[in-house]
Amino acid sequence: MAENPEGWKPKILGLVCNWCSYAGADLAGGARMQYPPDIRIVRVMCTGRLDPLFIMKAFTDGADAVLVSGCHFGDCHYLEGNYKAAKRMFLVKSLLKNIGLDDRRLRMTFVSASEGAKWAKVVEDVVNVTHELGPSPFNRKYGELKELV
Amino acid sequence: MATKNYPDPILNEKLRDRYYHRDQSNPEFTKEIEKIAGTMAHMCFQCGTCTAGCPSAPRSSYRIREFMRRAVLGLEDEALTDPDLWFCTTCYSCTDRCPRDLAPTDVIMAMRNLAARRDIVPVNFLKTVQAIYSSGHGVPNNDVNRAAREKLGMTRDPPTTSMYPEYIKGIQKILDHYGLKERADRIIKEREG
Amino acid sequence: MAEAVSPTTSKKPETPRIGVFICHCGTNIAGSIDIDAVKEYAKTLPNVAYVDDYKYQCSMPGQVNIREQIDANKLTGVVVAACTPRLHEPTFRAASKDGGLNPFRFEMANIREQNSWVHMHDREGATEKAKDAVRIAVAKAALLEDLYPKSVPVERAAMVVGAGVAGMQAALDLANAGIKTYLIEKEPSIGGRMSQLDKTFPTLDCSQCILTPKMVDVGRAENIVLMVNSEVEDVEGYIGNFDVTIRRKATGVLSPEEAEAKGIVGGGCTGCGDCGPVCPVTKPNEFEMNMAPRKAIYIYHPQVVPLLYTIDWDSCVKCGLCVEACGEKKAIDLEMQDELVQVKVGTVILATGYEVFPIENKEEWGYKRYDNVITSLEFERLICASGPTGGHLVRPSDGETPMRIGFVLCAGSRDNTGIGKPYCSRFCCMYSLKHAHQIIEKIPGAVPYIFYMDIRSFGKMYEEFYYRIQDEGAKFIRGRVSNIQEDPVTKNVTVYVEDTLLGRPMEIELDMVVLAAAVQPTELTNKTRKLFGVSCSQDGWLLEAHPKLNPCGTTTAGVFLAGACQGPKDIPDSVAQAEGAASAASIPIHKGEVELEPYYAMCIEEKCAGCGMCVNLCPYQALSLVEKDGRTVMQVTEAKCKGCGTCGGFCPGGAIWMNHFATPQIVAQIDAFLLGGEQ
Amino acid sequence: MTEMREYAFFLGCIAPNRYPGAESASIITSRRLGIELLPLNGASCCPAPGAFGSIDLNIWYAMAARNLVLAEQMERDIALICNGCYKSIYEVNHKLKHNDELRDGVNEVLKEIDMEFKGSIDVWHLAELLYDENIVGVEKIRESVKVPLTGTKIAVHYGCHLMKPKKERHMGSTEAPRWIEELVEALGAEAVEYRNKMQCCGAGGGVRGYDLPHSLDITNEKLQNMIEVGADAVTEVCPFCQLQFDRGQIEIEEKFGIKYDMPVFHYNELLGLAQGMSPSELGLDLHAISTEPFLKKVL
Repeated sequence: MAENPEGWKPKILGLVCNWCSYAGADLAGGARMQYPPDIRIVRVMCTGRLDPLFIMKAFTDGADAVLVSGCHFGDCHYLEGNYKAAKRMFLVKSLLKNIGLDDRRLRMTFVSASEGAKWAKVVEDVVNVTHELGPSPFNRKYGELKELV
Repeated sequence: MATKNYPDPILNEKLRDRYYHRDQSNPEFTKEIEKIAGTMAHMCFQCGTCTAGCPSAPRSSYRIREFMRRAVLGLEDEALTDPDLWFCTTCYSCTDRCPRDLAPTDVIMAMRNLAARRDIVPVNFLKTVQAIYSSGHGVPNNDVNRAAREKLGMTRDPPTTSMYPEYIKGIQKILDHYGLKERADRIIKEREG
Repeated sequence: MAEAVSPTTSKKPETPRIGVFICHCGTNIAGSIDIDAVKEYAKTLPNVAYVDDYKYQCSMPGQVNIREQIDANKLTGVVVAACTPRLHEPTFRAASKDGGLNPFRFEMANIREQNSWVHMHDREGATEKAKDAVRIAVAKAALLEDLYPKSVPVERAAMVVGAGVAGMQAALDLANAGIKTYLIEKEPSIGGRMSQLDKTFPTLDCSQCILTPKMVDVGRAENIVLMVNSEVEDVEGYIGNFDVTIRRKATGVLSPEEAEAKGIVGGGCTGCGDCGPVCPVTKPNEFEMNMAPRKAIYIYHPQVVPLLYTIDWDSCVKCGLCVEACGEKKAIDLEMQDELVQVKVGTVILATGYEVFPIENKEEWGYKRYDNVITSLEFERLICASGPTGGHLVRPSDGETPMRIGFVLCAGSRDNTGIGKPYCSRFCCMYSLKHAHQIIEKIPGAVPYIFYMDIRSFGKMYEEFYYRIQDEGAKFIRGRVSNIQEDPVTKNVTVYVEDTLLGRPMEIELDMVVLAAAVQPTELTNKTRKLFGVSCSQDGWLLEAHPKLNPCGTTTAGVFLAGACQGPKDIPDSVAQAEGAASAASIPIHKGEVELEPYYAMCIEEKCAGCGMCVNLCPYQALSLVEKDGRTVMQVTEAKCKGCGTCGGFCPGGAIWMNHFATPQIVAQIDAFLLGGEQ
Repeated sequence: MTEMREYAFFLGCIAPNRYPGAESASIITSRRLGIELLPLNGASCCPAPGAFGSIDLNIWYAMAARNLVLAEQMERDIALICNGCYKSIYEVNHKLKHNDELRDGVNEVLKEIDMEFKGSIDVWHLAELLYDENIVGVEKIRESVKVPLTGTKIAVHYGCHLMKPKKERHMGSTEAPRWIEELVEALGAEAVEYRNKMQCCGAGGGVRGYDLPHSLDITNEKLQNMIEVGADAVTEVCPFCQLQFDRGQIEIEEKFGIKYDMPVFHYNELLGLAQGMSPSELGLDLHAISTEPFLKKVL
């Protein structure tokens, strides 16, 4: 991580569903499982709600990474929203590649309401990967393409 | 631990303080064991499954559960100086059955490694080292066997370091890298003069 | 990004005035977050008209303050930065409402579960995160709109899935509360596991004696529609209006009612039992743990409810002898087919129970390899007066009476190997104590050996029971059994264990060993829970809405849990939870209507191109295309929409407005996070 | 004869230097079953997992790695006939393949002798190759039998390091396995079940050297359990267990005054007998315990 710019802290957006991952994150809290604070959560009822444009918007706004987290397949509170979200995330990943962004900056995971430990682990992973990748080129302050945006 | 300095050494020993005192625990010992053994030794909950299936327990004072307890509490000296440490036949029955999914056998091996660093190690182990250093084999060939092999239509020496002694150099280099041969010689000399 | 304007707001939205209330939660939040810093920061945010903090925002003074400030500062929106909305959103919505604000003008910033509790050693990081969380919440609050929950009528009927003691109790309570209750059971009789037990701890009253009256009550109850040999096939709808499809498996036997309906007067099965004896096929009886025979047309035992015979199609040879034997009653129909029944209910209770896990997978104990190693449930049948041996405990190998019997506790429980179960099965300690008592009582001179790690006798009068059994002469050996060896000749079993208190390995030859095997959710549990959208924990047990404050509820409104399906439970706990679940399930039904969160989708018609992509995306068939003044546009059937937003997430024209999670609101949150704060 | 599969034959110490019959029997019987065991020139002690592992696991890794590299240079998988060797060679190969830190450490040392562990080969116990239908399989063994061992009762001793620890092996049940019994029954003999079948022979972990009576007492218990069910002979797949049972009986007689005369065979010696090799070809006369009473039953 030495090569990362002084003072940069990853800006990571977490888009999570209300029923599984948000509850899982709460459980991690109840159990006092410590993980890095670099993520900010926006809650939706279901990952199926997520418009690919939300993620693209986040990246053009300079997000260094985006974590999308829903229920396990077969466990979706709305039957199949997470399948649809997963499909869309593949689309977004290819979009990211096309505009020259490392698609590891977008991660979709499945964390159930009982997987507090997994949530902590996932966030830690995402933060580590983001540190590996460094600031997004579109990062408002540290990205090499910041003038562009 | 509080030491009693009574003039009579026999009484001193008889009345030795049996309390456990916190300073007898060395947390580093537990960590060291877990590093070498690659198992979460501190998670032992003392169910006794290990001892119950242990082939050495019913014929000696060796209790692997107690060694696990010593690992949990970091009772380094107690564990490493106990001669029972060398009664494990490494049959891995305890490891297969441990409900906490630990590997007591590997904890014992780790403790033996740590004991060996203090030169606590039975002579027979070191003699194997010497044998391998000189011949490449822990159980070397001998003339009786050479004759027997010949009778079976085999080469007098197997195609190992016995037939190709030039390979022994490499083995000695590896052992010398760790200075094991000198240590073995030294310790055996100390014990047997 | 398409800037949608809500179809509901005709007038231009007023300039927002947001009040921010930051909670210390004692030191839970204040301990790792600099409240003053967050407070000062909040004051600098656009649209923020008032900022305050308080030790316990959820307390009465805290709520009163919110109420007063709304009025005093003409607030248009309220943000509370505190715990998770899953805990206190309802509280603060109510407070906002009391302040004269629409409750949906409230937004919560989670700075406890997802901040102070998970960043306890990073005060700076946590404080920064809290500032961002408040900023994001304020951004959303500024765009929130008045919403009005739709209240829908609740069907005056309930369903209970599983008719063990928990399901039966729940059904009886609901029925007695005047609610029509469908009781669904996959087996041919109700009663569940409890009906297999001989005695119950710690009172030692006979399980059958206290259960059968209940079973009869269930059979008789006016308000209970009992469906045995039945499984839930499909579920649609939501709280108040669940449409459930039940598969009634063909039993080959008509009840008197069914016979009547078919015009067979005075016919149908009376349970006379004439059919059984003539049946040429013999099979093991599952109820007796396969230790007694039954015919292809059978009942489990004489006390079954309902008293109707059942045909096991896998073994029936359709010889027709039973049909002859039945004669004029014409109760047997060898051509009977499964039927699907549709029922509508307002609320549902799942009580799908437990089963014993395949203990033979713990090979060291030799179950299924050694004749005289049995499970506790097998022991219950062998010691039970109505069991295959008439209550005379015998060893399977030779029918001899065992005198030295070992009980292996934690057999597959508290096991992290991946073969057993990591959890404590909770009732094994107690029933094993009971088993010890039973052999001492029944077999003069018999000695029970109990091999345990810990005796967990936590319930009322349980520890006293432990005391009693020890006094009666049971031998307690504190050690987990490593392995069991069978004597090839005598078939005696030798247990290898360490008495960890003595520090001594033991080799104990016994006549018989009983494994207190770990329990797991029943086979159908996973299928059923998915139909109702209920989550489970990693070990498969159904997940309660809150482990402490909502142990009977689930995350699916209107679906509740009772008994062991939620985790291993003994009879008292199962019955207690069943009554809790019944009371919870009856509330919406007695209220007669429930409010649904108004998170449904709406079509912004001027933007809708009528492409219809969304129509197929909707898992609830809530969307359709309609003609409106010459244009094809999408239309939402609000009652069907559950507000998942899958349509809104896809609509290429941004023509779908998701109430409370509208595109502009979510985008505002994203922007607030990434563009709002200091870069 | 199907195409021959070639393996580097890792001998270890005890087979070649105490039971040469087991070595030659393995080569000859395998050849008849489509397995060519090639000499692994310059191989050494595995080294003894008990002795070396106890002193310093790192030295154990390095020494075993040297043997592995010899086979890598031959571009052949290793086959071996000793459970102790199996633990060293199989386990170290597995560990080094999956633990980069460990591998780098070992390669540091191997550099001094111009060697590098690449992780390009696998390690097999000959017994598992014989049991695997895709390699040999019970049927093929049955077909190769000329002198069925009919009428004999044989107690199988699996030994420990072949199958345990279960999680690091791939051979199924370690409590009640039957596969070596199947191999024995393929020779026409009856494989008898006996109490505590999976118990250790007592020799491992350096205990035989550390406290001979202690280790013999374990062996003695096993022998009694075998006698109890009327076994005519013991078979194993580990020359160290073989030594413990065979020479052990002499030592048991000296130390405990108990005489058994229970013949002890490495499985490949039995296989050789069944395939028609003569006792002298198999060097059975080198066993400490006479195999005559058993041979009388079958020849």
